Amino acid sequence: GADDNTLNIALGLENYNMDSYFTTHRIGIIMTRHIWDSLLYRDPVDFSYKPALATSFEWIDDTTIEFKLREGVTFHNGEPFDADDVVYTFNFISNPDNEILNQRNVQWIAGAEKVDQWTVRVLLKAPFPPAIDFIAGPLPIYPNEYYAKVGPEGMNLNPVGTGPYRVVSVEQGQKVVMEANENYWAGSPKGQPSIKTLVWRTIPDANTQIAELMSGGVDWMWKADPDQAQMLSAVPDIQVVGGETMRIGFLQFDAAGVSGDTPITNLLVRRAISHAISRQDIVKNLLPEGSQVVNPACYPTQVGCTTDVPTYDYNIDKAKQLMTEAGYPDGFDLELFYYRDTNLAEVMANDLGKIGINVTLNLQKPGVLRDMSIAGKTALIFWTWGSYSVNDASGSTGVYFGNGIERDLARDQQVNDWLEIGNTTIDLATREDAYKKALTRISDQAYWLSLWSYSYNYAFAKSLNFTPAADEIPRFFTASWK
Amino acid sequence: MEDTKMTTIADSLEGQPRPTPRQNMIARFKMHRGFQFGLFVLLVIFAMAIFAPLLAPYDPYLQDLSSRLIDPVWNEKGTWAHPFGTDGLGRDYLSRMIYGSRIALIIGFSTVLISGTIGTILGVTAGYFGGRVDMVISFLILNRLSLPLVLIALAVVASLGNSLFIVIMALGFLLWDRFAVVMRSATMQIRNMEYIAAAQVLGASTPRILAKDIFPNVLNQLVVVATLEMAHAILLEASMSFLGLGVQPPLPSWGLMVSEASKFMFFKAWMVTIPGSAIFILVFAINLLGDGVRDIAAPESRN
Amino acid sequence: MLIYTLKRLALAMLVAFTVSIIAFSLVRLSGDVATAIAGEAATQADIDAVRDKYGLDRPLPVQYFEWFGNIVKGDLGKSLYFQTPAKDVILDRLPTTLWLGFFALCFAVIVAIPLGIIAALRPNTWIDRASLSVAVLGQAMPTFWFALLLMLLFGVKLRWLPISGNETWAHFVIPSIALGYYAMPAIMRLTRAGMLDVLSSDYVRTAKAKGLDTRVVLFKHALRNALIPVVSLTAVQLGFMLGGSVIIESIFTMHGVGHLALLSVQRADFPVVQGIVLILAVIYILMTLIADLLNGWLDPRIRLG
Amino acid sequence: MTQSTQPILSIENLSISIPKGGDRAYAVEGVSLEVRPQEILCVIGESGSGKSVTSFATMGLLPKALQPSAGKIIFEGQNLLDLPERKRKSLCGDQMAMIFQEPMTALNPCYTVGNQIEEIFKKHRKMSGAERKQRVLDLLTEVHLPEPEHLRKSYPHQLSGGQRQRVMIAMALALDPKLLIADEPTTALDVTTQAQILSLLKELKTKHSAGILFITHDFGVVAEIADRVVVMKNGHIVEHGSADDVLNRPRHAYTKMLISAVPRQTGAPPRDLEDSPVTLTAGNIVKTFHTSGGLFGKTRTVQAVKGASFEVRRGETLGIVGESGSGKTTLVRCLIKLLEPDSGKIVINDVDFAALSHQELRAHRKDIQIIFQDPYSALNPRRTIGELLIEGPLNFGVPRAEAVKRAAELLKIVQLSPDCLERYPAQFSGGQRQRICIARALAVEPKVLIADEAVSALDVSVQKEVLNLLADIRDEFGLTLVFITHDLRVAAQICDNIIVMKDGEIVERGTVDAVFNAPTHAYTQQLLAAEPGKDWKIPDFETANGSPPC
Ligand SMILES: Nc1ncnc2c1ncn2[C@@H]1O[C@H](COP(=O)(O)OP(=O)(O)OP(=O)(O)O)[C@@H](O)[C@H]1O
Ligand SMILES: Nc1ncnc2c1ncn2[C@@H]1O[C@H](COP(=O)(O)OP(=O)(O)OP(=O)(O)O)[C@@H](O)[C@H]1O
Ligand SMILES: [Mg+2]
Ligand SMILES: [Mg+2]
Repeated sequence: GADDNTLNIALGLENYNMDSYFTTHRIGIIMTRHIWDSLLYRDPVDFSYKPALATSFEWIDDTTIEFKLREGVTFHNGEPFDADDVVYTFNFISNPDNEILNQRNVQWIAGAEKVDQWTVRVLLKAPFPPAIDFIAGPLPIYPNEYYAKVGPEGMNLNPVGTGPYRVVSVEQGQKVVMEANENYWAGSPKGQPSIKTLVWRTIPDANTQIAELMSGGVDWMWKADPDQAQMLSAVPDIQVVGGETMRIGFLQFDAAGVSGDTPITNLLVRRAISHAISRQDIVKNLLPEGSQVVNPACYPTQVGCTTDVPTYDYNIDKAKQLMTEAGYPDGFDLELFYYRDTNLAEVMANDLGKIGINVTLNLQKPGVLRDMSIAGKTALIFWTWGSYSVNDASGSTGVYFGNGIERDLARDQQVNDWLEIGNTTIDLATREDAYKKALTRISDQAYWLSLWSYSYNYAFAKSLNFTPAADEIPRFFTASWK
Repeated sequence: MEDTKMTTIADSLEGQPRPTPRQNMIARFKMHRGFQFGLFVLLVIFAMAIFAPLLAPYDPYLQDLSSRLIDPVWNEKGTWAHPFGTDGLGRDYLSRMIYGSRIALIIGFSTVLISGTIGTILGVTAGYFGGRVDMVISFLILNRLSLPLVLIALAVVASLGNSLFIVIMALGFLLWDRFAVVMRSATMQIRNMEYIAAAQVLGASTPRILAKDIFPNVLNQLVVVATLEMAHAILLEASMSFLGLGVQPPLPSWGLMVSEASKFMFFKAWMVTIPGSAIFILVFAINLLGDGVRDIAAPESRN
Repeated sequence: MLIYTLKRLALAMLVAFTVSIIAFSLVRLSGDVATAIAGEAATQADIDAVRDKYGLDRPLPVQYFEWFGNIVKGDLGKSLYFQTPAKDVILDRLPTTLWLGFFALCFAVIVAIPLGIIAALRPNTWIDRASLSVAVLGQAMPTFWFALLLMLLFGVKLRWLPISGNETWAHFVIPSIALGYYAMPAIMRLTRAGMLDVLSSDYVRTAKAKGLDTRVVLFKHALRNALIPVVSLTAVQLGFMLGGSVIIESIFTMHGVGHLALLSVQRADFPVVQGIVLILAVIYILMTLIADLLNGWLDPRIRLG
Repeated sequence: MTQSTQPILSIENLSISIPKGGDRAYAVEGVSLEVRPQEILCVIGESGSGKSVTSFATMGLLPKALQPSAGKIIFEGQNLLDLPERKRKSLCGDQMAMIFQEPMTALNPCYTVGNQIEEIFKKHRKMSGAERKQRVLDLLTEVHLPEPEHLRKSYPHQLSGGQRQRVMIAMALALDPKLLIADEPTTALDVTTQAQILSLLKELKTKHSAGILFITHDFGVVAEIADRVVVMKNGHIVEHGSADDVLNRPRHAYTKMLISAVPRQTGAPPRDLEDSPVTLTAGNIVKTFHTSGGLFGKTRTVQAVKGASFEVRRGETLGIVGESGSGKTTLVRCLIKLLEPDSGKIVINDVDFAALSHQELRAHRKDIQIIFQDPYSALNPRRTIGELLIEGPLNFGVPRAEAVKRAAELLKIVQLSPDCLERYPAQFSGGQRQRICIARALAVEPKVLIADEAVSALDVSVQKEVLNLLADIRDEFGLTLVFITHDLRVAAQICDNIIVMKDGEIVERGTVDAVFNAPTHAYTQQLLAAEPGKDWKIPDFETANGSPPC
């Protein structure tokens, strides 16, 4: 609370590994931003890139970026920051032998070179347009001497960074306590932390989170269910704000027939389904304020994303007619796989029931579900995707489409070719054009039906100043007590 | 003078036929309020399950997003159109409750059918044959008892996927321990009765003895355990569904309804209260019934 | 007695062995463990790497024997999720669960035994019926529902007690009551039945015929004998409670093994799940052993038999 | 004893009602009796006659359901029924004491014998610990218990039944009570032990000047120790008077009936069986038990039968007598192959049962049948009498209709009406059940019938009927009967030849006359000497009886 200048944060998941490169959970991503800094910092409001540990950068060629580093920064343990740290970090994470968990974040990096003590070059394997976004995001800089000494295990137990908060204690899976970094470097785009202590508590049960919030045990929670949020906002000491995120929900169709010759391979059926889902109703009734219907296979703010694609309005009659044309006037049985948002899945199942598709719901763990989709056991999956908060269309389409991408269930060469161009060209206009073509075809062929964007509800004590960010990363270093 | 008095007493004593076991049972039944109440409630729930399509005002799966979260009729904002209100997807709560009785009863009965069969076979075998057979089965029972029930059930459901069928199978294959324990000791008791020896001497085969002499005499205790385990199974399913590893939505399982509604716990308590109380009432009735059966049919097995 | 204890310990080991097989095969049913470890965003290459790293591509019996061999050495393997030894992860949380179980048991026993005694002393009176009702209610109340009600009342409405976590003893109050209340009815019923039994026994009649005070008859002659079966039951109940802590710990976010178990099940962290099953099983067996020893102390027929 | 002595206890017109639903309105009604110092008053009567209830009322031990509704119990001038609870309690254990029937369960298993005796001193007297200990040792010595010092620290389960009963007596005598109530204190004991306890009580009567109220259902015991006798039936006193008067010159028909039912040492005249063929030969049967207490308990070895051999001829009745644990039951269970003997031969009509395979055995089972001791556990409560009676014949391939017909006939033979077929065992009394057991055994037309303590659980009057029935059936069907009992009188009444067993061995065998009149083995002599009331010559009366069928 404000009286002891301590912010108690309730989290639904625990951060199983404090080492930023060995965790994939969002909680890990969030904590990373508090403990470490990156070379650049992406503004949460206008998505512009601001200097952070690097004061400036420059594309030397399509595969080389040069960074000028900031002087006078020290890590929490007193180790000074310079080019060695950056080079060490980039070389460590780009080395496949080190088996960092999220290879996607780093597989484009060839390595890094030290030019002088305050200049570094990052080398790319191939042209990779979103490189800057990655560098400004999930690639924190580690202290080279410390990390070389303790390794990932030591970093997990006792993380050390340059960030606005310093880790005081880690009770694995239960609680992490951080304290404001008194010596945080001046001029950071993150600003100086105002709240002295952050206590991150793992409370998996949403009800308990709410109970704690109402009884003052915690000051901040997020992802409150829209209904809960609405009711929480009526509680005197609590305020609820919504914040849109890059996460979108979508239906992935097995158009290529990886799972066999199902009705889903029929374009008319896919279109019928697309017309049958009452997206607008669902968004209005079941999703938090700020969520909206999305049409393209990407989040609209992402570079390269366009909303100018064919759309499917909610139209039962048309859907039924398409079903008849497709040769299924009486519908068929279908399994809808999903891994979260049971209620939304239930409504979609219900919607499809209206055009004769008899849906059975099948809840799976995400990893298992992904495997099943690769193995050809799923015809229709309800996914959600947050693009790792990468503000680039490749962060979204690149995962589900593309040559050699095993999760690509469309297997459309044309789409893949266009995406290839978009993903590897630096020139923005060329990229945008290629993405537009690809996204248009994806929508037209109904390989994927984007459903809605997710907005999160943040519920916290009225005495707290807190502004949510669109990239799904709450920044407590900017929060303060009123 | 004294003589005549004696003989009349003697005559009345011997002349009056003793009541049959069934008459005794009926007499005890008439005295037993708890049993009658339990039976009544259970019959009502049974009727609800059987006549659900007639009783339920709506299709329990029918969603209507425009009429979500309507309060029940006893609240200010409630309407008679939805006496128990509606849930988060606008489904009629009363109809879901009514259909939910089916799920609860199916879970209760099928689980007990499986676990009862396993447990009874194991228990009776151990109790009747004794010796090494008993040792092996006792060891099995000990193993089963030392496995944390809820955890194992959750693990199974988590790995095989949640569906009514899997939940029933998981519970059925886990809840046999009490059957085995009780049947084992009951059979051991009966085993030492002289009428078993008599049947052996009269040339009855072992299966015949098991069927005619052992089984009817452990049946009462079997029924008692079965009722209590049925309650146990219903509670467990509710707990598992509450933890998200029970039956699959949109099945109107009461436990799942509590789970789905628990997010409204602090604001719309009725959404949790209604299915919660339904579980409670059903389990309560079954327990009363079980206690009643014990008192009425097998008063000797009080503990 | 010593030999008996040793034999029981041997039995415990045997059970631990079979239970470990069961636990192992059950958990390995969980589909592909490697997929679960690699996480939502992993690629096939990541999964293969994981599979290779943990030796998950070898035949199950080989994996089992390796695992079991390690257990004998006191090594439960490495948590796939935390990347630290599963033993540490579990032992770290075990005290919470044991305390919870202990408090819950205390609650159950402290309420159940006096209630059972009173009920037995006044059979078929309102006291008896009232305590029986308390018992039947306890048995019929879904644990999670009762826990939520307690949380609502004492945590949110009255704000007397903390709602989640396990930092101080106050955190244990509501969970212990919620957990103990489920175990209480059985103990109460058995105490009552045992007491009724003993009160009508010949030796209590003898004690009365000696003109002893009611107090002596009750507490010296009756209670001790009535408690013998209760002790065994209580041990069994503690076992159940450790299992039941999955629900309670999850609701109250207590960082004990029950909660850990649920999470580990959900994220297929199989060394941890296996380890917990194993540890709970061993605790259960040890509890029955302790109960037997306690019974031996209470009942000379067992001790000197 | 002299009539003039002031009675210690006088019960006047006592009635105790039974709550609704009992088998009669009063447990006892209008009971009056007196106990005087240095006198043993025996109360005798059949099961359920109200003996225990009377004594419990005196000690204030009645269950809550039973309440005295009229009458007085005057002890030392005060009516016990009016005394406040506390006062009454201070009398119990001090001025009056009681011994119970079941020595096995009457002592608390959790405390040492010494502890349980000391309790009395703690409650009623102020004594130092050393004093109490000394008194306990004295008492244990007085009741002739060996090694009192060691025994004091023993737990009840470590003592034998007789020893426990002595401890009970020691407890009762602790404070030199004026009144000692003994409720069937010897019923559960062997004859030899019984004789010792009875003589102990007689000894104490004179030494402690206490009055003793002794409850029993055994006329032999009455003859052995009673000064005066009260006869009860169905809650009423039907006769009372001096022992001599009641035993030898009873006035009431019921008393006469009871006395005439007492089995006689001199049974039927010896029959000539020399030319009958041998039906059953037992050759050197050995049976050893190895018990293991559960999964890992201690193992114990008991040699129950150590090589028993005998022959029985067609139409003969062989009695096997011996004390508890001597191996009688084990022996006959081996005979009928309910137990597998370790070694030995069992030949019935030239078939060696011991050598038969399981399958062959079943076909031959009908040749040998058994009647058990406890008529309550010998009948499956869930099956009707009819089903029970046709079970055997059906198993041996008799058609159902025929079996049913035969069942009805059998009921007639055992003097029950045929409409009993539809009823369940619970609806019958003990004697009737034993008849049903006999009918069941006869249903398969066996050659040998074994009766294992078949009449021990029955009241004398019923016992006599069943014995007569067995003898009749034996003669009518030409059966061979093996009759097991621990009661020498019963054995004498029905048997032709007798075997005496001790610790699994046959120590003596011969005709009834030979065994009873000229026993050769010391143990047999001891058994005979221990027989209570052996000096009482039982008078003969004309009585009409026979319980109404069904
Ligand atoms: N607790 C009780 N409740 C109801 N009736 C009882 C109770 N105890 C005894 N009776 C009845 O009182 C009557 C006398 O019983 P009592 O025990 O005195 O018989 P008894 O002569 O001692 O028989 P036994 O030789 O079998 O000990 C019986 O009819 C019995 O059914
Ligand atoms: N199933 C058994 N297991 C172990 N020991 C047994 C078993 N049955 C009998 N015994 C032992 O064998 C011995 C003989 O017992 P048995 O029952 O044959 O004696 P009995 O003469 O019939 O005695 P009673 O008159 O008490 O019926 C006893 O010491 C008894 O403890
Ligand atoms: Mg009696
Ligand atoms: Mg015997």
